[in-house]
Amino acid sequence: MMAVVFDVLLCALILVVALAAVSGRALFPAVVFFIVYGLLVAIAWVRLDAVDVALAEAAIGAGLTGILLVGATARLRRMEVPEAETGTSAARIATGIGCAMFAAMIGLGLLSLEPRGTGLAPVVAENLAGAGVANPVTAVLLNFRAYDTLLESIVLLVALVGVWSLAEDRHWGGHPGLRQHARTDGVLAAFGRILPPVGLMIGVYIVWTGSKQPGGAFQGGTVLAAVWLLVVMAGLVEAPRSDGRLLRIGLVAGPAIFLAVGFAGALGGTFLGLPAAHAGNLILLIETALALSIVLTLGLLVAGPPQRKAGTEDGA
Amino acid sequence: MIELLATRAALFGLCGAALIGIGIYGFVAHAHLLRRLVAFNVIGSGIFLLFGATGLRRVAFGADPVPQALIITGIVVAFSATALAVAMITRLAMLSGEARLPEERPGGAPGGER
Amino acid sequence: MGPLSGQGTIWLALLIAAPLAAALLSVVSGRYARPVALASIALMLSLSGILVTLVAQGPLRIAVGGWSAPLGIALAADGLSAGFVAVTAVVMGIVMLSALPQFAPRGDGETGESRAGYAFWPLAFFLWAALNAIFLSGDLFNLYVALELLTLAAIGLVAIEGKAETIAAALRYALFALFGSLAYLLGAVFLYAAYGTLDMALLAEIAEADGATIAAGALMTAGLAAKTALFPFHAWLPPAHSGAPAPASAILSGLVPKASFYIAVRLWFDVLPGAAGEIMPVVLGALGTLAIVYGSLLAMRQERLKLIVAYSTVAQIGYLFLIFPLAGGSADPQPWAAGAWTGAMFHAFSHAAAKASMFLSAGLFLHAVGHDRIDGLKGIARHMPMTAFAFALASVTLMGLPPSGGFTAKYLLLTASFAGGQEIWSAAMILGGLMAALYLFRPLGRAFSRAGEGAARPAPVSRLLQLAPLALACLSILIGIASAGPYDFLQIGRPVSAEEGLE
Amino acid sequence: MILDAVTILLTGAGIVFFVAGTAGLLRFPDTHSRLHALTKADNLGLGLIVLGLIFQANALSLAVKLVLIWGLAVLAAATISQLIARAALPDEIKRLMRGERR
Repeated sequence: MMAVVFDVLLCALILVVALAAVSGRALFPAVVFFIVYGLLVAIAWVRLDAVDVALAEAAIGAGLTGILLVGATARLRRMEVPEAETGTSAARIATGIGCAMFAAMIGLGLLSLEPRGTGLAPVVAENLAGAGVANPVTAVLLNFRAYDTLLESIVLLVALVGVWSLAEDRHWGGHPGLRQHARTDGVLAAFGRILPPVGLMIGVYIVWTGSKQPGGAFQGGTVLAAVWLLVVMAGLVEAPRSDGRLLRIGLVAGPAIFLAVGFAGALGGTFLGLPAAHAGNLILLIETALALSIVLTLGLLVAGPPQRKAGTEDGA
Repeated sequence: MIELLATRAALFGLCGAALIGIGIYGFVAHAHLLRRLVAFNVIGSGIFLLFGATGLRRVAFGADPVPQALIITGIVVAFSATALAVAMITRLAMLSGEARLPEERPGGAPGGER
Repeated sequence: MGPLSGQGTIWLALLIAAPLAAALLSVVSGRYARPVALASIALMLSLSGILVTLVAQGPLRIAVGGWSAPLGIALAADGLSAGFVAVTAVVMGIVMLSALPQFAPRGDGETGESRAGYAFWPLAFFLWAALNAIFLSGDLFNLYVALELLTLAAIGLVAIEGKAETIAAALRYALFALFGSLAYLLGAVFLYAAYGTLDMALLAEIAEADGATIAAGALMTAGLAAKTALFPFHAWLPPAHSGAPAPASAILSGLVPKASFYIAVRLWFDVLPGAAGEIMPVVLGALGTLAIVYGSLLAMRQERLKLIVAYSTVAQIGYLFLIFPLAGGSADPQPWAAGAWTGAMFHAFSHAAAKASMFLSAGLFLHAVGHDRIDGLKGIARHMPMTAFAFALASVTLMGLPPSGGFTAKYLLLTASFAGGQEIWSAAMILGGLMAALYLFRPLGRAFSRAGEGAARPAPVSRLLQLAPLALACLSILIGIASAGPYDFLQIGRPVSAEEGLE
Repeated sequence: MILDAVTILLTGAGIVFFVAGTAGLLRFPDTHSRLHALTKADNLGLGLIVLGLIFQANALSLAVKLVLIWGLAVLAAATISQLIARAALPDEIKRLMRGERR
């Protein structure tokens, strides 16, 4: 009973915060509400026994997306971009009614749905022994449906090429335009010195533990990327030039090794086939390389397009 | 236990459906592109929540990890799209001083053909 | 569906892995764009040829990772997949070759890169990989990931000029496309909730024509229609396709909308053949008709060549959706359905080649004259006869005149509409052909007219570059002349829903 | 049983501090006084909750993780509140000067 009450309250809170994020007048509060919303949804995932998803939602859905949106809001504010809204209140009410009806239809459809078959839980359980990892979610991500995950790691890279190509021609190959606020003796710098050893340990732990319990390359990679971004913001290290050869190799290392392992399997008769005897080690290899590429890609996606050439202070 | 999980699945599934509606409202009601992006992410997480809840509906056969894995993939894909969109919005604002599409500006020409 | 065999594993794997590898290489360095592009284009053309010969002996199906569906993801290739893979290879190959000088790695930095010259290559190769991944996929969620890959790469190409208008066009495209992805995903979620699998072949066996299934299919179709720019979701297309550099436009207009259309066809003809009902096909056909009329009307009113060509895409996409009322619409297989189905595919293929050719021609005209207003094209045929001829050939296909691929397509669709007693759709097609003649005559008439007094002399354009649109235009004609082979090839592995052909 | 009681007592006290901190966030007039309420009350509240939960931990590693979470949260809160306070300073001064003029 207590559990149901908690769930009802959680759902109500999620809906209220989502409404606040979507319908408020000003941009900045909307973004803040969105971050809170993401964290609440992460709790909902824990309630649904999906701790892996909860980690991903908190780290990527709320955390990194939140940083992106806050950063963009700050930049737009500095450029004094108008926030005024168009549209009459009558139009808004009509839209609201339409959306409510659509949501009601989806909800009714969900409730009336008769699930057929057993779902994939029994099949996953049956084949888990040959998957090389004990965590079923990781087994799906890196073995049963590894092809999806390969394409997913490529999607991140495509987004980064797209972001980079938004640079000005003269800044091509330069550093992304993260502003370094902090004085070297300030609190942020101090935090940036204390955090890396701990953050590194936590991030690596989350990647490594993904084979047995909730965690994995994407979740751990996000933690490491966040640590990296913080250290950059603290002014302790500089965000790398986008034309650095080592950086570029690091960016493609994960997908490339993933692809190589998959193609080696194809030579043996099965595309992306991992022999059961070596599956555990191969997955560890793929996850490690993937985590490295994910850290770099996520960090650079948040950092944005190159905005200044090497040795200059500020571009735009 | 299974009954409790079924109730919970229905509850969070409905919550997901409502979030989809809220997100679509935000997507339609705002012209500011960052607001639309926030709404896009709300719709996305509503769909994921719905997906995760339906994963519990066959819980008698065990917890289904496949929706969870697909949702993690979906979260990463949505983030990629958001990152690209944020970069485009900032660049558009830098070039035109607006974070709206030309046809959404008060008095702007529709269709975007000039 | 097809036989479950590991045969062809390596070739199916390579068709996806090779463009990905090329893209990863071009992410690492922009300096080797030329050798990487030349080698990969040659490789991809041979791989597509191998796929066609393999599929000619029967459809292929492999289980990725050795995990058969429903646990794993299947890759499948039948006549339709192989046809799209092959057309993609030819169009991408020619367009990327013609893009080499424009996106050469020149730049003055120590890495020898320039911004657009760097970004074009990985985006194009990622897009190629995404197209092949879509045409070969047998899993609805895998299609979602591949579709997002395609969309993000396409958005990047739309924005590559870096001007305010093109970034606005890319953002408008992103809004439509991302919303479309979400609708598609929601539909797929419902199908998984109902049936516990995302594998298309398995779903085809167990799916029923109940309300939830039809609603899921409708959601997915709406999302795909937004991505295909079907009227009334077309507003993003003209500014996006006309604002990009010519090679990017050629890919975006010729190939990208076909991928989401392809998924819609797979969905209704392969996965849910019995669920379409009476209304949905008519709605899609009506929207297609409106697209033909509206797109053609707007194409007539444009003053810039690239906009005419882009609005023409809006119209031509309309024909594709006539497949639903003409070849579907009834649970029982109709004798004329195979003709209509194949006709729509012929249209997709010949439009891919013709539209890519037109955008490349438009790019060359723009280079020669300095702008693309059609008034500036007066007498251009004298300076660039090859390109003007290519543009005329491609126009023949779009108008649907014999002996082009467009003619074969319309012939098949028209015959089906008469045979099935659905003459109303034939009116739309005939009207569309007339309107295409009208809007294409405006630039053509100017190009082949005599130059006015005091017209500026156009800048010279290399012969080699002029070959690219000509080759593509010839391809679009060739599809019509040699239509018997492709017709039979497309029938390989066809679903039962339209097994009996006209022949 | 006794452990459960200790947990309930400590987490209950923690929640009281959180509620107080949130009330301060909502009721206090300006950024600095809000921060004052938040940082003090919430750090203490979180500490009490973590302490309460440690009594439920059945492995040392779990207890260590809980303490680590508390440490990181306190550290982050301290840093962030410093930054917020500094960022809010110009506005605050402006407001005070306006107030004096009136």
